[in-house]
Amino acid sequence: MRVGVITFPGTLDDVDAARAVRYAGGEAVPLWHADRDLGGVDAVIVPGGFSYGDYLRCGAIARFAPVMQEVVDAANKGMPVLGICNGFQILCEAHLLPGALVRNAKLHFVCRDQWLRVENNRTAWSTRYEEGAEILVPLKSGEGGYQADQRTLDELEGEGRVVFRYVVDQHRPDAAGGDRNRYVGENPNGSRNDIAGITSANGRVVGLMPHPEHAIDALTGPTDDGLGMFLSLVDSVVTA
Amino acid sequence: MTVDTVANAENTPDQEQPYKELGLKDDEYARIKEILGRRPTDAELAVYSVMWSEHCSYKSSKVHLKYFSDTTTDEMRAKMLAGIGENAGVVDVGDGWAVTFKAESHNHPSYVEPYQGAATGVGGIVRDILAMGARPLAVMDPLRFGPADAPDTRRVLPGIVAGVGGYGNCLGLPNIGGEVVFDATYAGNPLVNALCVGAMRVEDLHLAHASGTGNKVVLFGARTGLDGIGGVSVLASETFDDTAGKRKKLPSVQVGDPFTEKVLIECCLELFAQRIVVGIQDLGGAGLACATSELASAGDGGMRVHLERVPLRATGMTPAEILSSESQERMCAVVRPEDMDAFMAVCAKWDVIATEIGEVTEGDRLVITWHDEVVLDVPPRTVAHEGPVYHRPIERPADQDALQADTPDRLARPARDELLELVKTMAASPNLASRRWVTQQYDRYVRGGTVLAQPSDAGMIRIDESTHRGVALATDCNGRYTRLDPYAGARLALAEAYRNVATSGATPVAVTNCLNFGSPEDPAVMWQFEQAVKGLADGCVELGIPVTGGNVSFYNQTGATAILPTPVVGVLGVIDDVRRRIPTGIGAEAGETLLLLGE
Amino acid sequence: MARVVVDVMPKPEILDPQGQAVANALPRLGFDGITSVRQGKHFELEVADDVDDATLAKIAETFLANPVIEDWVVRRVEA
Amino acid sequence: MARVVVDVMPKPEILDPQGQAVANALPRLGFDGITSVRQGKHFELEVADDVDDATLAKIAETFLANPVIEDWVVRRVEA
Ligand SMILES: Nc1ncnc2c1ncn2[C@@H]1O[C@H](COP(=O)(O)OP(=O)(O)O)[C@@H](O)[C@H]1O
Repeated sequence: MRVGVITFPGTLDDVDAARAVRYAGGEAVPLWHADRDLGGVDAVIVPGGFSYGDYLRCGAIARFAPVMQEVVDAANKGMPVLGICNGFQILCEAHLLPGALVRNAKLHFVCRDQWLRVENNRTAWSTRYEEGAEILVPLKSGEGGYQADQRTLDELEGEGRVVFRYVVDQHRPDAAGGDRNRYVGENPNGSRNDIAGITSANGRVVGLMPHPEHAIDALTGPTDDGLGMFLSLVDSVVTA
Repeated sequence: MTVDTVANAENTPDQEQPYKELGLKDDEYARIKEILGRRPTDAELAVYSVMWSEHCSYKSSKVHLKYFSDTTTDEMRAKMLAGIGENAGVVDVGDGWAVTFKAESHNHPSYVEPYQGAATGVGGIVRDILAMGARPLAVMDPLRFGPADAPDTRRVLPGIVAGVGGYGNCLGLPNIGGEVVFDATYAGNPLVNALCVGAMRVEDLHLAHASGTGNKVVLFGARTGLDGIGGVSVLASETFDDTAGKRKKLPSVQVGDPFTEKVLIECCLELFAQRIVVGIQDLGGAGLACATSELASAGDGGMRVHLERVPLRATGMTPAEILSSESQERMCAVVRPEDMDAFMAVCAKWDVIATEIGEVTEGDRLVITWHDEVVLDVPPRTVAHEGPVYHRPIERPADQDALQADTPDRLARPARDELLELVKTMAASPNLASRRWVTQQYDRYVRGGTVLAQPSDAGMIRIDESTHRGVALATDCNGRYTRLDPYAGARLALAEAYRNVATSGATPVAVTNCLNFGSPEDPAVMWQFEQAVKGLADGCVELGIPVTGGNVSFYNQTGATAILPTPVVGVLGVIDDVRRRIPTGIGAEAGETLLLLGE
Repeated sequence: MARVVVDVMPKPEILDPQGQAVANALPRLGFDGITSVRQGKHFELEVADDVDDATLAKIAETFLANPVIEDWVVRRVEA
Repeated sequence: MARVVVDVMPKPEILDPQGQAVANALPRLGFDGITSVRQGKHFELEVADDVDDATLAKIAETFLANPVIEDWVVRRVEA
């Protein structure tokens, strides 16, 4: 199980993505933005960071890197691809995923531990979770608000292609019927429909703003809830 | 453009020069003339004036800082690989690892342009750590602001926080702690101190020096522009040729480009790994003037620099401007000729502009030419290491006794039924309220090594994934205590940072500082400074850990009012297995026993 | 050499938090009568004379703007 | 109601990392002949008819632009 991890100039979370692959029992293969082939990997991760400084628009310049042409071709043939944060933005810019990510509604960069609900456990990257499960992983981004036109949103919702959703403030009864009044915060960035991550029509390409690769070990992350995504991948390629 | 050459300076000994506008005193200018045996050229004047500034020469603090070295015993020095005088202190933390850390201030630029000032403050300290040969691992940001409800704080605070975050987040350096303190004396003079910590294998330690005749001097990173040329613009007006266009050469604010710095970091680390760097220096405060003179001064030869080769961003820049430009994201390296191809290849891989601008020469002169004409010819030590030294007058402030006599005893004690209200008021006060508005703008997870960050007492970073060895860091300072008693205040800052590191489970091993004070020309401020240095140094002796470096920032005042004396102290600790960290907080399990240690 | 300006604006139906923040702040600063603010990007390019309008449109469409969320306008201006 | 445009640009002598990133990327994308790019902000305001030019200038100067590092231009446009 060889998983390519792309490094663009300005990529930051490539070491973390590679570590997560290793924790899940895979082999991480470094890929460079200027590479013109994927070295025979079974899957690709486009990690977080600030590729090319994100100066024009997040992901706008990275999308044109030579390696991305290969990723688009491979994805179109069914290779699992995961875009995290800046990687999600790049996949949207490259039209592998619909929609776009815009400046957080409150205009500030937000780094916080974020509860997500798993809405779809049938993608290449989410089979290890139960549907409806809630996981806690870091979110850290300044332009994480998912936006798409209504038709696209309806299509995503209709086809069950929202994979992760931010869990927002709610009151719910606890076991004794009381109000547990759990505080988990508001939508962190103004994303439409509280969307945190989506998938392609075939469920092979997934993009999300939060960082599962920072939640693989409770020593350095809030939980190890994120590891499930990488284990799912290893499962999916083994069974495929 | 006519350029003031050495030959020209010899022929026009009586030409008036704007040395006062450049901040030089009469006797300092006289001393430059004496060193050179003639009047300085424009370029020389620019270089001496920036390098002999308080910020670069430590002319008012030097005599006091010596107390740190004088009191450091061999035992305290045992683990220290580099100390005061180098770009940053370095300590051996075991298992073949060395850790380097340093704090620096960027106070005034952050007041003028909060976002960019704070951003470039982070950028500068990170390059200091990089120049030691280390991979930068984390940053911290002790901050001081005017009252939370003051109108200017609304301008300054959000910009500074966004700047610290914007730059650090983009570099991929987790922010593992800092401080946010409000006090009226910081209105009009906020403090932005930035600390960076990095790690390397002991054998990879790089010191800034230029040696080996024939070795090449390479400038790499961003292009040089008119950023922060400050007072040097007064030199431009006379020499600027009208026909080249009438651009007004205003000193401009430095704007950070964190992407360029991130790439520069990776490029440098690859160069270090290939062992093709003989000496390296970051370009900070005084730009090329500082980098070339410091490299040459610390080396065993001279240096020749061809200034017209420097890649520029602005047109019509004079040699003096190029030498004193504070453009960010640049480094200067000394490279053996046979390694030049490999060096350039690494830079090309990372798309980093690299230019051979000179070479190490025999002899002991720093010679800088502009299209083959000599515009600077100086003994580099006189620029970098033998600047003026002042014994400023010191006087205990007249109001100090009254201040100390005014104890809390005169305040009413709250009645029992007022306590709850009091606690609520305190919890909601700006100096005690949650810092989340600030800390959630900082990435604390990037690179997966952060073991402790906010809201912990100390930040902790894993430096070795296989052994779990790590370091912890805390910064502290209470300016109000220090104002009451600078000696005790500095000791208390040290003790607090030491405790914060110790309670995380790490063993404190070394100290850095960022000494923020008012004007050194005020004897009362100099007294505070002297007392604080003594207190900190004596405290270090008692605890048995050395001060490995630091930074002095004077002239922090609004009009005649100095800020509270603010000697920010940073303590570094070592932990051989970060899995044994002690998180902040109590009450993980029912039935825990609460113990109070100490008196 | 020609001078070209490209303005890129969030589409009307897309939330514009930056413009909104400006609009909300203005009355607080004592500026009344501003009923709406939208914030976008402004590019100034120096281009060789042989760069035609179709190329400029392509640069705007594929690169400077993201047509999913943004509209763009290209203008040649006097130097 | 009047339509007002404010363009805010980094001052010429100030580093413009954004414009530079765009300029560096263009040749890689196969677009040649663009010799310089500067990137700034573009604001579109709807303002009441009684808001005069002096007020608009003040809004641009004190709020939309940061005069330490940016220049600005205000234009009234046809609606
Ligand atoms: N400017 C800052 N940058 C990063 N972290 C900060 C900053 N200010 C405060 N923190 C962090 O927030 C937490 C709480 O800070 P503070 O209230 O000052 O703690 P304490 O009073 O215990 O020293 C600490 O972990 C501290 O490191």
